[in-house]
Amino acid sequence: QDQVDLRMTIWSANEAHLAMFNEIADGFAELHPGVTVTFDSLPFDSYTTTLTTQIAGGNAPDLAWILETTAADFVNSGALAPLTETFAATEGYELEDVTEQATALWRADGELYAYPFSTSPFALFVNNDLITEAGAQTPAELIAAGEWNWDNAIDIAATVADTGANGLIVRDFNYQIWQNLASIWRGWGTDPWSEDGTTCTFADAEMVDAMSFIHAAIFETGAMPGPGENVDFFTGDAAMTITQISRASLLPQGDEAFDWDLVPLPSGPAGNYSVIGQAGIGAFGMGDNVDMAVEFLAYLSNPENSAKLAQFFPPARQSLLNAETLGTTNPLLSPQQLENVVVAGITNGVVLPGHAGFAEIQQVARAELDALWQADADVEAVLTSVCNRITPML
Amino acid sequence: MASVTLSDVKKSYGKAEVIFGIDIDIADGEFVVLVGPSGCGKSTLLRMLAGLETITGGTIEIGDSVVNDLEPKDRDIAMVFQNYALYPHMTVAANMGFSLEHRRVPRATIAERVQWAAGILGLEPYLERYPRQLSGGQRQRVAMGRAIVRDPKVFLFDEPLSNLDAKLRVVMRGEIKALHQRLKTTTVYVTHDQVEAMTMADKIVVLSGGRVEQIGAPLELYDRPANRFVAGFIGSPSMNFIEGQMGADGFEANGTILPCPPGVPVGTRAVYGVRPEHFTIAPDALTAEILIVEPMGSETLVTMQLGETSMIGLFRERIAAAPGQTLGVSIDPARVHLFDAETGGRLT
Amino acid sequence: MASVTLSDVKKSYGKAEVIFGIDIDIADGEFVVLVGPSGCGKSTLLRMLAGLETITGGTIEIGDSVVNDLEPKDRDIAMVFQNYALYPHMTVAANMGFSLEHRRVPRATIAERVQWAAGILGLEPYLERYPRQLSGGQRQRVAMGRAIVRDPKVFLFDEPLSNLDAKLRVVMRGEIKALHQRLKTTTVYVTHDQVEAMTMADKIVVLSGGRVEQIGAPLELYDRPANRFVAGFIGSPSMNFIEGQMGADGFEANGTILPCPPGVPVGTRAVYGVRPEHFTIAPDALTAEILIVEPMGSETLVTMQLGETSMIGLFRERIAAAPGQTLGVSIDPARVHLFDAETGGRLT
Amino acid sequence: MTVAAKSSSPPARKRPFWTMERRDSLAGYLFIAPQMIGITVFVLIPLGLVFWYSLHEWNVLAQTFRFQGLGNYQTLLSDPGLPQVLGATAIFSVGLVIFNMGLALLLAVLLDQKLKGITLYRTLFFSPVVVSLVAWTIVWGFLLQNNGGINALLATFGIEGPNWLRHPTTAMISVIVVQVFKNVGLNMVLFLAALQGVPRELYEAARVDGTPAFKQFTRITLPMISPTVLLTSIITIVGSLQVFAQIAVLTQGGPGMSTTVLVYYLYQQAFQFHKFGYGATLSILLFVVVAVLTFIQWQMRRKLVFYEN
Amino acid sequence: MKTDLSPRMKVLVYGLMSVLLIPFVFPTWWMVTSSVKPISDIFAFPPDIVPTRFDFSTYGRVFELQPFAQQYWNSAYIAALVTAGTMLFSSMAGYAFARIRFPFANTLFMILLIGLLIPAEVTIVPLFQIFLGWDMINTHWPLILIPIFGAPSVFATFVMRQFFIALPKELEEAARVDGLGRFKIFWTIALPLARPALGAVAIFTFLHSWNLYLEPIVFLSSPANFTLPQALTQFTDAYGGALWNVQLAAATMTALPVLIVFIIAQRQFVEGLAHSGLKG
Ligand SMILES: Nc1ncnc2c1ncn2[C@@H]1O[C@H](COP(=O)(O)OP(=O)(O)OP(=O)(O)O)[C@@H](O)[C@H]1O
Ligand SMILES: Nc1ncnc2c1ncn2[C@@H]1O[C@H](COP(=O)(O)OP(=O)(O)OP(=O)(O)O)[C@@H](O)[C@H]1O
Ligand SMILES: [Mg+2]
Ligand SMILES: [Mg+2]
Repeated sequence: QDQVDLRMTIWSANEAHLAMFNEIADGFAELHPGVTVTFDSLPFDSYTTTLTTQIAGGNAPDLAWILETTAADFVNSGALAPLTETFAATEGYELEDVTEQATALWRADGELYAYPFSTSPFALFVNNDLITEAGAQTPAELIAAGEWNWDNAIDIAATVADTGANGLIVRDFNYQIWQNLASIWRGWGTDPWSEDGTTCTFADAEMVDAMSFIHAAIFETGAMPGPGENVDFFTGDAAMTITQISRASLLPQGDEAFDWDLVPLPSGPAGNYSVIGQAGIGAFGMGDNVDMAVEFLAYLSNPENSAKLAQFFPPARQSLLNAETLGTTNPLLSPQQLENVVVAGITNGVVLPGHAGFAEIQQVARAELDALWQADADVEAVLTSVCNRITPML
Repeated sequence: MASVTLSDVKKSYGKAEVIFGIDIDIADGEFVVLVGPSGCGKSTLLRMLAGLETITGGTIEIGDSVVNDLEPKDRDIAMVFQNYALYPHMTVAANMGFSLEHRRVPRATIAERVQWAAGILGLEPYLERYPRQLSGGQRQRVAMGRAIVRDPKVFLFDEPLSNLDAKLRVVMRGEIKALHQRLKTTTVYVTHDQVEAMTMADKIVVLSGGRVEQIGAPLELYDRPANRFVAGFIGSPSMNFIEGQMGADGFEANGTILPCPPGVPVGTRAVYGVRPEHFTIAPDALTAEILIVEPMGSETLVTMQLGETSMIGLFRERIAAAPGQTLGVSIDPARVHLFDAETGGRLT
Repeated sequence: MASVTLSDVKKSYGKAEVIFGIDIDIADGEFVVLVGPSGCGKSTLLRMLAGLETITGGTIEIGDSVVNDLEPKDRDIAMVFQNYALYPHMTVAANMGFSLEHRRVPRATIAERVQWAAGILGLEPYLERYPRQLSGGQRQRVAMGRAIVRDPKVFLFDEPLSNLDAKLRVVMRGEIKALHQRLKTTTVYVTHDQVEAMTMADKIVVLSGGRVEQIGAPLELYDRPANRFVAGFIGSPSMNFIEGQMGADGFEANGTILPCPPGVPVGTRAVYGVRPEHFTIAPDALTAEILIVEPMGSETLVTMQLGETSMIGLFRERIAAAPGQTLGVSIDPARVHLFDAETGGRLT
Repeated sequence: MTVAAKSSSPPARKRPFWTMERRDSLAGYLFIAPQMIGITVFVLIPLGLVFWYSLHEWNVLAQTFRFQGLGNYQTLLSDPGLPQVLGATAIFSVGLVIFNMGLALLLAVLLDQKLKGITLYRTLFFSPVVVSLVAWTIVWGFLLQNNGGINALLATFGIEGPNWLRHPTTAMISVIVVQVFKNVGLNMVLFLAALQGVPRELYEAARVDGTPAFKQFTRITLPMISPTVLLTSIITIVGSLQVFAQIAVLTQGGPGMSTTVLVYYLYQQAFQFHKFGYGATLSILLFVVVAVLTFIQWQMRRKLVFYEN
Repeated sequence: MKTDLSPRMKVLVYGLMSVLLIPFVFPTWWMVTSSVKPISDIFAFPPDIVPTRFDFSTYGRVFELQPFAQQYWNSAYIAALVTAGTMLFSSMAGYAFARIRFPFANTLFMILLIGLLIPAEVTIVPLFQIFLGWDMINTHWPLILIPIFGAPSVFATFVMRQFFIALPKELEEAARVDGLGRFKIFWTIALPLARPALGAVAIFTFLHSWNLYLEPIVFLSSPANFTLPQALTQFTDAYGGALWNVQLAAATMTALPVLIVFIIAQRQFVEGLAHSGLKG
């Protein structure tokens, strides 16, 4: 077999990640002598810039990690090679094990264009110390009482905020990445646009309610830190944070440790719901080694290697979604937490909103939404203007 | 206008003493020239007068008040710098009026004063020009104009002509002189050109190494230099010096006997000084061998060997002789200077 | 060593003509001085000789070959610049040896030549110094050293002494003269100082506005200037000029009759020229009013009013008279110059 | 020896082709050749390519590269975001230039004094220039938070500070200030050099003339260093139009579009939205803006700047 | 204005400078001290001005997580090459534009100045294509060639030209008479005398290359080839979060040598610029 060098861009420069990927690459090379795979670590902040420059410059990598925010763009652009056929033909791949739910974002016309190697549910980390100190009921108690809903959750946050600490943080939202607020507004059963992506629903009544709820939490009760205030849950400064479970590693240990808990998102007016964040790997369709790249991707995501990946990245494979598998790689979490939060979350979770041309829509909406993050904002008017601006792009 | 008095003025930069206690009295309206070799402290002294350098000892009085601690602007002096220090970005008129602007002088008065100064200095056609558009002599005049508009008590000049060429220097020298005669402002003028010093000064102060060597009227310094340093410094070409000792028939030096005035005891070791212009041609007197002949039209400069010393003579006639030939010269004993061999002080 | 011939040499910068066709013959070993007022083209001419400027017309020959299109390095000339142009980053020895290095001269020979030149110029103690560590006169000598090590056919000097002070200028003048006497290399020397021109030149070329005014030996120019320009240019202080016309008893100007040589028809309009040093004091001759008196030791410069003209007289005696008083002066008719009133050409 | 020119002209000689002028011209071209070739390959040709791209609809991901003439330029004219972007760019550049130059000048004047330890001060003021941009921006992002260091400091004086990065005005100010503190050291050094080139006799003359210190500064120092002021202002304006990383980290162009300057907008269009053709068009616009501004400044120099020769 | 200040003015000037210094020095101080703080102390509020707990292990980890020594070397040698190349080519071009008369000199100079006006973001894609064509992606060539001929070099050429214009013409003429050709005049006379301007150019160029960010990220892909500013972005934990203290330790190590060079060279730098008569 000819010498083939595959190149894959990733945004992690972490040694452990690289070691794992190299191990998988070595395994692949044993099966296909003469094939090498190298992993280029690009800085996360400029990942898309660099990747785009490489593509524009005519030097696209063979494979690339793809952010969920750009998923729609990549999947719909035709830049990626179709995967379904090769995956299905690969022995022992068990394509059906990869849940329909988890691959929705990565399909176009039923064809799979990227493999979601990381599927991570949003959940609430809780600082029980702060909450009991403030004299509120802990989420665990509320769950037990069957009263774990957003009204109560935000009350806890407000109570804690009154003591001088902070209430609830939507991690990475920072008043910029507004799509992370999906972890709240899905409780109202709403989304920025309709399922087919053609109608803006930002100004719908449910969304207005949800956003008003968030606005009140920020500016009336102070349950959420305001814009321009950086607070970190993991240093023990806040009662709760919505984030992906992979952040469990940030929990402090030793002196700084506090009594923490991991609970599912509270229910909203529309009932229970789950949200997941994803990252995928795609193979570019324009290279010389497309087939080999797709084959490598199939190898990388087969059950055996998926299990390896699961130590860092929650899997999309049903067979791996159980407390035992996840427990070996997430020793911090109790089986109960894994079952209730992770397995349930991934199984039922809906990915964050996405759309073709999402980056631009995101920016435009971001700019419009800035008007919302003022104490005296008119929620409905702002959301209407968001819709006005983004409707032409849908 | 005012008198200026320096009493025991001293200056040191850190540990380095530069001026060692100087006393000078300058009368109201007087034109005093400071001369001396490079580095002797002329500029430093002038700048102390101006207030641009602090003084480390003594007092300076202008008029009746001690100005030691006054800012330059409060001393009511004006200074002309060696390279003029014209503001290159202002027109001639602006340069001249600049100092008045900050003294709350009304615009009309400024214009009038500038016009007056320009009139005196023949600068009217150039008022709207920039310094770079002027010739050296014109720039020099602007610098003077800047000084005179303010009608200060004292003018200070630091080698104002040294950047000009020979012909222009002569012209500007005349202009400064005329200006002084007209304004009668007390003036302190620094130069290292002794022709300037001789022709301009009411009084010359010869400095050397931070000390005063002699103060006096120009001809006084020429005729009776207080010491060998002054004798060599004043007069061009310089005085010829020969070491030797007093003999019975005259001054004995390197095997020649030179005519010399009476009054110095025989046997005294001394330095004999005679100016180049005080040789005259006389066939039966001393015999000198001609080394170089430089005819200059009305005068001839001859470098000649007298005994074992080479001397320069300046003669008022054409000398046809060629190098190698001999020339008979005589010296008028009355014009000979004798200095102490050790201290350099004047003996006669 | 070689002769130099300029035939109809012209130069223009774009449309501006600067040199209008100049012919000069310089004999082998001759010392020629170019003088003239600022901007008359002295430097341009010298630089064309050196090959630093292209020539727009005519031919320049050095020795027997036309050098019009030769690079400076191929002309075998050496040049001393006004500000010396010493390489500041090289020692004195390196500066002097530099030109030889690029001519594939063996190291030993270079060292020998540098040593030889340093010996002649008294530079041995300074060979390892950098130019900034030298005084003005020493720098000047290094510049000369750089020129002589190569033993070129022609030396070119562009105002080499103008940056030195008066005393040093006299000394260096002597040294250059001595050097020329020793090496006998053909030399072209530019200056605007007419004392230098008079004392150094075998032959002076007076330039004005890009044209030759007169070529001749120094005293020839002093005694018989070809025209008013040369007369005014040579001699210091400058010749006095009075316009008027020939009368029966002498030259009539502004109501005075001045003595004058015969040979010019009565009634001719002319310019009368007399040098300051050619006045003598004579109580019963012309009467002048004294304006300024400048004593200089052995001489006295007097600005005086004769008729309606102000003139400068240089007297060999002390003059005690004060401004406002009168002075009797006489003029030797033999020393008077007469020039055509229109063309300025010499009449007698 | 006669004065008159000889009437016979010298025999016409054939001049060689390689005259002194021609040889020198050749030398000149050889000297500039490396740089000119470099500029052609690494600046001019890329710039030409950018222009070529701007005539295309180019979506990088979709692999579309379709010639459409001036279509992108029409889009440019009707781009609803553009007026705001240009406004923000103008405010940013003007604010930055004024603040930068003013501060640089103040520092240079202070650092031009004869004082002990002045070298240390110079170095400290210069130090941000060499500090990593990433670290610098992080710290400032941290300081500028609503509950950050600056407002904490203001609170000790009883002032309630604004939410710096979240109000259009203060966000713009913040971005400018952070950028200026980072880079003002370079201009400071340029000014310091210029100040040291002003002949000290001018100040002495002014002192003797009784000119007050402030007037000395405005009437002598400023005109004397005006050529440097012009040059640095050109460099600073050109630089200000290229500021990108700080904005990306501190405000991401917000709030609203208030800090979305042209180069950031260009970056978004090309690299985030993958519209390369339009990005190229914005690049051309940016280049034209820079060139025009520079040209205007250059033209104004005769009026505002004093030249000695 | 360089006169001795009165004691009162001195106090005033020192006071003013010290206050102004705060925003300049605090971030750097924070960077340096945070690099030895445990990560949980870095974002503590209010921040500790002087660290209370020290953790120097970060400096060790910098070298464990990345081939930092190699990256240091990359940055250093690239910056050195760029500096040397810029000094050579810019001084050559600057010399010619200042000193040699040839047709179209002014036009060519104006064209050259365009290089000063173009932001890196504008031409990065075409440049990428060009270097891809030359097979130089993931090599250091783009980082060496682009700065030598791009915007900073144009600035350097400008500075050198200004300097050479001010250099006395007679020196060159003396050299011509002494028998030198153009290149030798440039090399043995003009260049040695341009030391002050070259010093300023060197510092500018070095700093620019040392801090280059966009180009390395676009052109380099393997960690062994990375330069320092790029390496700084790579200190992350298993989930992509920044290891702040390690990153800041690396940032400190990146800044310090340059700061030290500036302290040593700043006089030369300032005087070099003063000599070059940097005027528009
Ligand atoms: N700032 C200073 N620090 C130390 N020494 C100084 C300073 N300024 C001048 N000097 C020294 O003081 C002495 C007198 O200097 P000054 O400038 O007054 O000389 P000068 O007579 O004006 O000479 P010149 O004719 O060359 O102008 C010199 O030896 C000089 O080195
Ligand atoms: N490069 C040039 N371009 C245009 N004109 C020039 C140039 N160089 C010199 N000139 C003009 O040529 C004339 C002669 O100049 P040159 O330098 O030869 O005068 P000079 O006699 O040496 O004067 P100085 O005594 O002042 O040195 C002057 O009028 C001058 O303006
Ligand atoms: Mg002095
Ligand atoms: Mg000249």
